[in-house]
Amino acid sequence: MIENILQNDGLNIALSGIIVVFAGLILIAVTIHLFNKFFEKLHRQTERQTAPPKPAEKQPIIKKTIPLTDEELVVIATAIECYRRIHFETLQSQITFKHGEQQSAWKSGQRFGQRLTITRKL
Amino acid sequence: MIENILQNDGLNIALSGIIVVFAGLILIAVTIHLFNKFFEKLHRQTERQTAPPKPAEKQPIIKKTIPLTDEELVVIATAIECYRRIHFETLQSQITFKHGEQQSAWKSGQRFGQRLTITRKL
Amino acid sequence: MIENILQNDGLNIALSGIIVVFAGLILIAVTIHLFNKFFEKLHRQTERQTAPPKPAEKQPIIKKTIPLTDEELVVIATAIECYRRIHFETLQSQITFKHGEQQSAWKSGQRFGQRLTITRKL
Amino acid sequence: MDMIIQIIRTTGFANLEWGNIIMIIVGCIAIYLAIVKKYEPLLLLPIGFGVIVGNIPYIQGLPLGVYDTIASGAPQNSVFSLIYFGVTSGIFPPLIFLGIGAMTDFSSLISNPKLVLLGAAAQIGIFITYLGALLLGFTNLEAASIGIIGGADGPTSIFLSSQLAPHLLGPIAIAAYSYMALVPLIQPPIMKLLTTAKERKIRMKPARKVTQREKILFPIIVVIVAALIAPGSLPLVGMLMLGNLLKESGVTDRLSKTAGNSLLNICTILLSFAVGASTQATRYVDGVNVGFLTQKSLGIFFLGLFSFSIATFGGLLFAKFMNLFLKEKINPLIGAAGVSAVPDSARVVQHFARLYDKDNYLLFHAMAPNVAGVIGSAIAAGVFIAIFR
Amino acid sequence: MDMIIQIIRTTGFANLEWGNIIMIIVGCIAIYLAIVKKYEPLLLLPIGFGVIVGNIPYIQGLPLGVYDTIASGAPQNSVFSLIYFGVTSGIFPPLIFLGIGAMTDFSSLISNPKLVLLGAAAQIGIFITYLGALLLGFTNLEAASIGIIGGADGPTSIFLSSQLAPHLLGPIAIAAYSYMALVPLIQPPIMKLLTTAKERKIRMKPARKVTQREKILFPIIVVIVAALIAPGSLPLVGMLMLGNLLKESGVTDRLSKTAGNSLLNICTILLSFAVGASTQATRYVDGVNVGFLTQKSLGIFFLGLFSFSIATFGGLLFAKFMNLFLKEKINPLIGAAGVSAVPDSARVVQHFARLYDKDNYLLFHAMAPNVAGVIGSAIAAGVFIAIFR
Amino acid sequence: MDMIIQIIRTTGFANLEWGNIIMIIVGCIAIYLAIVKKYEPLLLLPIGFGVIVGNIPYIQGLPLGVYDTIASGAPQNSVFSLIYFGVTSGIFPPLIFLGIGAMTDFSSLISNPKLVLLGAAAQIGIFITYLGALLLGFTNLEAASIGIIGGADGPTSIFLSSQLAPHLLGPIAIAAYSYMALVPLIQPPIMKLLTTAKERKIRMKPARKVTQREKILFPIIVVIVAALIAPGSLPLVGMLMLGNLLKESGVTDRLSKTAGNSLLNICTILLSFAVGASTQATRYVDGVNVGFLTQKSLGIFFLGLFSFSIATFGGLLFAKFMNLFLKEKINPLIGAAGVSAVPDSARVVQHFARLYDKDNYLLFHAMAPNVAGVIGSAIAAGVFIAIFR
Ligand code: NA
Ligand code: NA
Ligand code: NA
Repeated sequence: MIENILQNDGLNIALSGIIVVFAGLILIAVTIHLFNKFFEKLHRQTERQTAPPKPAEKQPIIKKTIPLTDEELVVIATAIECYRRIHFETLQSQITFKHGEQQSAWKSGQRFGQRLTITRKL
Repeated sequence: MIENILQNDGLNIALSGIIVVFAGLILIAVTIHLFNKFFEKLHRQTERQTAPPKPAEKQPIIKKTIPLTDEELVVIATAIECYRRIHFETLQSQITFKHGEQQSAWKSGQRFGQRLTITRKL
Repeated sequence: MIENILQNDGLNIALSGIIVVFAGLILIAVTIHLFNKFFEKLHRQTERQTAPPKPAEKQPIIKKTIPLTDEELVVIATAIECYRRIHFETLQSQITFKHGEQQSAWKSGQRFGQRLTITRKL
Repeated sequence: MDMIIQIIRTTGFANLEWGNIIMIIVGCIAIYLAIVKKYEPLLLLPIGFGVIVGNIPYIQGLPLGVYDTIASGAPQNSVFSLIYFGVTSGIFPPLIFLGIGAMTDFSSLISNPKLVLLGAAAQIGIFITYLGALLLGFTNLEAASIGIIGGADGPTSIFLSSQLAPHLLGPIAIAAYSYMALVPLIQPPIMKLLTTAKERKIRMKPARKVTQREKILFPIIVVIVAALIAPGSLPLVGMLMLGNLLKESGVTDRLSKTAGNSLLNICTILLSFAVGASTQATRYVDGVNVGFLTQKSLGIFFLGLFSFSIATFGGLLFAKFMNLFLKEKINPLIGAAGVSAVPDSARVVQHFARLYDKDNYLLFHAMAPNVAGVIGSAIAAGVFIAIFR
Repeated sequence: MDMIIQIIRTTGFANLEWGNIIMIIVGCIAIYLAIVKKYEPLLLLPIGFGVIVGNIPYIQGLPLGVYDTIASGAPQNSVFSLIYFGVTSGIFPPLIFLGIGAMTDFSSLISNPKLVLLGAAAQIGIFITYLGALLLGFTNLEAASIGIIGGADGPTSIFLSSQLAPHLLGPIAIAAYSYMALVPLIQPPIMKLLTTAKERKIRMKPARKVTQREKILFPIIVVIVAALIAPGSLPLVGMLMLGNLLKESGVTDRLSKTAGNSLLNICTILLSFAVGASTQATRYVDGVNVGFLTQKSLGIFFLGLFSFSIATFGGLLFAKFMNLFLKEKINPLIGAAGVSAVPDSARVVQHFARLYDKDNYLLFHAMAPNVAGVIGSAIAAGVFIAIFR
Repeated sequence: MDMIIQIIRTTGFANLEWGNIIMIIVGCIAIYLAIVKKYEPLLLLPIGFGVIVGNIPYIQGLPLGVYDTIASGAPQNSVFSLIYFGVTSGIFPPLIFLGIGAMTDFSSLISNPKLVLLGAAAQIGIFITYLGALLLGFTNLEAASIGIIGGADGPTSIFLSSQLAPHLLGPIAIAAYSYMALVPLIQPPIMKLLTTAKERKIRMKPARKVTQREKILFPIIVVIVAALIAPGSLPLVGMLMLGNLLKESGVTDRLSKTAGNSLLNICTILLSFAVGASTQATRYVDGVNVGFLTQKSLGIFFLGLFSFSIATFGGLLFAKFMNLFLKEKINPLIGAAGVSAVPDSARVVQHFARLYDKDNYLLFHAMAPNVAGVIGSAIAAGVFIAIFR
């Protein structure tokens, strides 16, 4: 049925298709790369003038308002971690991971903000 | 283009419109006011006879079932407050408030029942 | 208006209907019963050969990773229970139960996995 | 000045009729019962509010009410008609069943399959009421939709009415939900009448624990068997069992939680509100008043009460009948739970039994006929669909 | 080779026009403002992204954009047109109001009902802008839709436009949301102009506590009264108050949480995105350019700013007028909150007042006219619908 | 008696064919694999259940199945056909992509953009399979839809089929999801075949940390570039990137959570179930059997496996090809992740590499071609739409 390919202009379509896919993804890669370079440069310039206030903003409000001893923090973090594992972990891991337990970028799921560094000490 | 207004009966429509808006809102205000008066009166009458059992029902079930020392409560409340801030606060505050932190009626969001008086002591 | 029943073949329809309902439910009951028997038999056979690894998998991951003293567990469980009651209980109980508090199979709601045995000690 | 008069003519005040006022009061009563008496608040509250909204009169031509569609001559499909489409098209009830399935534990039924018979027996209420409705002069399609009220299951009633008699959907749905809310008042007298004090005190053996495997197999078996017997029950039973499988499988928690929470709640709000808003006091189609305040609605409410009673009779008597053959007697009270009205009628059974033996806990046992009744009335609906479609 | 050329002809590059580039930049600016300036991010972010998506050009015949429906000659209804249907059919705004109602506390208004007058007064902006739009040559339906921008309420504006002037929906919605985001810049100068330093320092008595019963009665009263006065406001007011009743009843938490969370968020994403995607720079219908980059849009943006200003004037002046009669003076600044733009304009009032007396907390008091303004503009929309439908 | 016979004629038992029984068993196997083997349970479970439901036979005329619409001659649109409309109209896949975007972290790709080439190379599987399908005698539209299986991306496959070859949607969707579940079995042999032991041990430098600004810019850049190159990819890429922007912006958490949770789950349940229910064993349209159990489906399953293999070949070989030019060699195994099947194929890469060097963690690196593959196949779908629409 090779004529089915020829009649339908199949080779042309396939070739053009893969070219467009490559073109699109390369263009994306290049644009990202250029923006990265640009901001890196910008960053180096602004770095000399001022300390970045952004991380402070990202920090949860906890530090501002609740002074706690380390032990208290451990207890609290344990409770949270424990709670999280019961209610969220299964959920989370089932979304994307089906066969394993190991940590990964995909699984890190920072969108829920549930990974406090402190819990890792446990 | 003043004739566009005249042709379209614009002045009449605008005037009628604002009148209806005022009428509607005033009627709402009056009705609320009357009901308030009515219930106030009713309340004063019933007050003499019986203590209201409603607040007890509204109270979370905690008190009934878990006897706790103050320290335990503080620890627990801290954990909850901490958890809440991590997972809910950002969400909450972004719904309605965009430029500030101060407490307000609008922000109080009692619909989630997350504001225990005890956490305020911290 | 008895003729309305006759004209519409009502008796026949009603009789056939109840028969189908019974047939369907009995068939379901029988099938369940047969499967139960089958698996019971299977279970008894396999039991002699190997210990079931499934419960281990069902267990939450807690045990694997967080060694805790009993007191800590009580504190944590209290926090969780407390949190749960505030945020989930009302919800839960309103879904299915409207007039009571007692525990039941219907209410047990294991789908949220919120009932740790340990919390029952409190 | 003309303008003001024209606007006044469009206000509700100018078009208000007595029927509307009565219905608005009915809506307020429903809200009162939902909030103060806690009668099925998740349904009666939005229904009551919908009744109020649906009885605000407006000048003809404005596309506002649930019946104002392009098909019915309105300039455009009103917002409420789009919501009501979810009811009339029959899509909300199966989605609600999906959510209910994702929250229901069928353990009781699995551990004691013979109790499904009670769930079957109570469906006699459906078919006798169907005959009763024919007697009162309703058409075949109407009678079937009215009969299903005896199934004591809101989504099933609404689904069947939407398929067979959409013009009666409002009163049927409201009758179904009202009597479900009133189960604690309707059933006890009948229980008292039909059981002896000794029977009421029968205790039942604790049920065996059901394995996860059985729980997973259950929805698959039910859907295959029920749908083969009565394919018309597929939308309801299929979705109910899909939800249950999502729950019991243990690998799709994420899906079952959403089905039993967001999806169920969204559909519940929209369905209840739209059903409420469909109860315009008077409404003329081709010159005939097909509104809520007609004799037909009265007949439906009467038949609804009748069907709940017959269903309770059926379940109780069949339980007594079963006891003639069983070595291990069952408490006949749990037969009353066969009407569905999950989980209220099961709770009524428990409560009633404890009046006579305060340590007799029947709730778990009563859940078996209770959920079997849900499947039973879905099959009954399927039979009606097969016959009348 | 032909194939490559044909494909290139279908790429966006081949069809890109200056208008598209400008709009894509506009979309990026909206996203920038949403993220960096935090201006109404929940709306401006998806709108901005939608503007970008809507201005990617494509060869005619592909069913991609929000306007590509079978009715408009496309081979099939595009995915985006299905989403946009939720906007043009008017269903998203009431569902959003359902969610907003489930999150809004009307205590302030209930405890001090006379402040609703301020919410009424600010709606003067709607009607004067309506006249202004007529002056600029817009048709009656268009003028009404443009006027409603002065209501400072996104869903209301979108709902009215979808019913009266769907072809202007894009610019009207974006003008409304933009100016709502810019309320902190628009209002203070007017406040300064119209109030004396002494007035700004007026403190108001703490409001009394409102009982749950009052909170429950409120939505029922509002829906009955508002809808009787202006039945056209039913979809908006009805849903807003249903949401609020679900919240305040205390027995339907489950429903109010979903309404104020999942349902609200889903509708917000889809509505904002679709509104953004409807802003194609140029678009020809019957040979006439009805795209976004036309003089009409310019006029709408000008009138929108005008209407926000007039509304602020109206609220402030009426507060001063009320003070002529009141024993207990109100702080006239809270009149500015009558424009709605909940809760931004109330916060602007608080912030402005504290510049002159840092212990003067007006936020709670300003919420009363603020939420009254929402109801007021919904009634205004209802009036327009009653007149023009 | 006649009645009983008539009812029996409507039961599934009376209409059951061998094909149905086979398909019901297939459905059970899918459920078994989902629960016991944990193969893509979120999809295979509802699909399997849908297959069972879709193969319960019923008498013609009852509006029950996904194909029973008024347009196809049924007395009314069945409930399942309304759900299936979300599939055939193409709206579910983009909404699912919205949710996936709201859960996906593109850091890996942003930190090492050159790896997108691997995601592009693996799409060769799509186009070669397209040719293969033409060879087997499929039409152009069918061949394109079958080819896209090689994109290893469920929503993309379903979207393209819904636009080009809706009659093949069932087998294409099920082939796509089945092979995605089987990626851990399909890919390792090919990896073994094409790489040397030395290559498999290549370690890659830890990636640099990506700033939030880059993460925010990423979705905007991707949507503009991808849609300009292939406007037909807008529904998929646009929604994927909208979801990602909602996530990364940091100001719309509320929206991204709902998109990635409730909305995603609802669409997943309904889409999977409806796709499953569309696999009726035999179904006649104009006298031609277009059911699931036909030679065509067999061809599709064969071509699907072929396309997954070719895609893996493509990715691996291109990685080796890139190494000819790169100073810092990449581990060619990560090329296999270019097929998409997120995140399974990336995990397969990691697992396979660790067999040879247990401290070699490639997962993060493999995510770059993995997510690039998603964008790549969406672009490929866009090209097909541009050519064939
Ligand atoms: Na029932
Ligand atoms: Na307003
Ligand atoms: Na791919």
